[in-house]
Amino acid sequence: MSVLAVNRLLRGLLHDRDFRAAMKADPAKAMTGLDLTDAERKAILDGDVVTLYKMGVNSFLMGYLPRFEISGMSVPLYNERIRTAEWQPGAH
Amino acid sequence: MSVLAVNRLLRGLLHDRDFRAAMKADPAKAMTGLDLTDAERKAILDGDVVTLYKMGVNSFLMGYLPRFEISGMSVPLYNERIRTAEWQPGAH
Amino acid sequence: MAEIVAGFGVPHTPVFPFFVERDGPDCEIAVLFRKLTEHLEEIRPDLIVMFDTDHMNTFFLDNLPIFAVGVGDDFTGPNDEVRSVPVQTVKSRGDVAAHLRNVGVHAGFDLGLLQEFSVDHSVFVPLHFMTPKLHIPVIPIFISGHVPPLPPAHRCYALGEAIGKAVRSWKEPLRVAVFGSGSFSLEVWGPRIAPGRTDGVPDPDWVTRVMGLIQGGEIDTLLKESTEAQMLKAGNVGGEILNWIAMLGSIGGTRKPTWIAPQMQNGHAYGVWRWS
Amino acid sequence: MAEIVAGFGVPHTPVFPFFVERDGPDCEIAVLFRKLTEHLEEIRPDLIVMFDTDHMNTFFLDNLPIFAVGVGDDFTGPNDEVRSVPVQTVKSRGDVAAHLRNVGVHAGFDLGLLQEFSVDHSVFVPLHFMTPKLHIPVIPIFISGHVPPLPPAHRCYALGEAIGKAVRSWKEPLRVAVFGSGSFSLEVWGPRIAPGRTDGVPDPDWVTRVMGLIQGGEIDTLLKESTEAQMLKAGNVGGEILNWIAMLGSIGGTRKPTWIAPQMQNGHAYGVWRWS
Ligand SMILES: [Fe+3]
Ligand SMILES: [Fe+3]
Repeated sequence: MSVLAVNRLLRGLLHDRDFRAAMKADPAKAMTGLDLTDAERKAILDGDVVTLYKMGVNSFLMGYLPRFEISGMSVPLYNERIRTAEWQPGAH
Repeated sequence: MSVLAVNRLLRGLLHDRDFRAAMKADPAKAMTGLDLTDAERKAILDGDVVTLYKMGVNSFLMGYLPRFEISGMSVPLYNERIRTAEWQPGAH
Repeated sequence: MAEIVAGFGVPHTPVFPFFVERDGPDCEIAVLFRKLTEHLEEIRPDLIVMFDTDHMNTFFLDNLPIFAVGVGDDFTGPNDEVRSVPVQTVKSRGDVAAHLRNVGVHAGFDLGLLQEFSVDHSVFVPLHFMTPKLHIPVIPIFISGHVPPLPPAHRCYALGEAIGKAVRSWKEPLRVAVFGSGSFSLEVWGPRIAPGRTDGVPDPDWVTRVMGLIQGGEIDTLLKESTEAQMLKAGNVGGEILNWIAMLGSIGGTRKPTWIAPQMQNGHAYGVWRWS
Repeated sequence: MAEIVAGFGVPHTPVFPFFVERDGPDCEIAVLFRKLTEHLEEIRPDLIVMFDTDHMNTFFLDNLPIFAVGVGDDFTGPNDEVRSVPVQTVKSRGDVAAHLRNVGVHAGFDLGLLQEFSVDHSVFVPLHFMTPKLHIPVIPIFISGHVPPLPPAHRCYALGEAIGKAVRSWKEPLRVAVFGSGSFSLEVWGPRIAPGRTDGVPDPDWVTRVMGLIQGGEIDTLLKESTEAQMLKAGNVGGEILNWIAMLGSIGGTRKPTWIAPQMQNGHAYGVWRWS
């Protein structure tokens, strides 16, 4: 259930301030040891929210990347990227 | 929701081995800082399962007191005591 | 006997408290919420039952209920760092909440039990505006409105009816206001957000349609048209309309609102139902 | 299309694996479980759907569902230190589980979502005896059978029917066996345990009555008599009969068992339903 691990990580950005600080400081390091695939890790580091969305990652939770400016994410950049994703009715 | 705290403590005897060891070694000390009333604390220390039952504590979870021999509890002693409690249909 | 004395439909946009702090008491949000607050203060309820959808703050995908009742003598929030809203504790009525859940479960609604919990902006934003002193206890009832599969609209309506009946079977003369919290069409952080924004309204026609059906008291049509496909088409939080639908079930869905105003750019509305 | 090929009613007493290890293959427990296992091996199902009640090991009172489906490609257990049963991972079918939940929710069953989970003896004791190599994937469906309010018997039966229908709508020719796990009358660690023991059978007459109704395929009477008051009177785990009832719903409750044997001193039974 790796998508669940990504969702849990993103949720932790809001609910775990230590983890948030670690992700702001050095996301690659902060994700060490987490149960993520290379593709998931890369997508988070790259702020590749389109790929994350296609994987089934929850949209609100992805919003914590720009909200807390993780991996250089910002609202304009997030907006620009996510709007290129094809909407999936089963997504959330 | 203090009864919930008692239930959580008892559940921890099975699911948290460090807490189990601490409760076996020195229950009064292990319960320091937990959100319990004096009456709840005393009932656990005394193995007073009748009082715990009346408070609405779950029966399976109470069974971890004799199972892990906390506060001098044993199966015969537990059996003798709990059988004096009046059954409450809404209890669990 | 307890009775339901009013219904409210409320938005819960997390940035609204900040906007009102910034823009002052004459801004649209402040004016619309003040209108609801005036009704609430005239009604003077003893208790609020709020149908609400959590945004993965109270719950998570590892143990996600379709329906759940918060049972406790108080709870805290907001648990999601809402600008201009401090974290506070609001009173609840654990005894009444347990009663509602008991009656609901026995009536065939599979209501999960939530204890010792915190809630997010979806409960606290309406309270921030309408009961800023948090003087009225609140019982939250959670409806899964974001993560498919969504519970069917007719089932949420029936849940509301069951909760209404359960309220009326409580043997204390409580005056209960029922809230439904959420949007009709809204996408938050998903692909259908508007350029430059963090949200968008994917289906404004649906908002217009819902407004018309609610204003006309046309509950059967509303239930029929609120299919899962329509709710998902309306945005990734489009299922929040289920909270309004449950509220309507609790007060009797053919009632027409005393007052209702849409906020089209946000895909939601402010509404009140009174009958006394 | 998938089909349900058999039903099983199984006990899950946590000390049974140890007893069989101690007492050998000719003891009553070993003989009774072997009988079920022989049927299972003849049937060769591709998948087990198990209706089960957790003992506050998977869930806790802070977020306790009435009904929930375990959705994942595997899960672990037992998570409650069961003597003679090592902790293992059993395969599941997350895709089928998600389908069953989707269909169930859309049919009005408010099935919680459980992901990345472990389960207790109530799932692993039957597997220990019947699929010791854990070669058959298992989907657990949890029914709240211990903590009142209990879901009504007729609702659990209807849930079983809905799950049966959902299985038959899965477009892969899977052979599915449905298990119901639990007791008819049993008190565990509560006031009604027997002298010197950790459990007891508060209502042996109810066990006899249930056995008779099951043997006669008298499902309507079983549902009518399985009131919450009766289940609670039968012991603090008396609600586990709901797992048998859901299993009967999935296979069609008027079928008579192919073989069933009670174990009166434990307040439970071993049963199998086959029709091919
Ligand atoms: Fe929302
Ligand atoms: Fe059991």
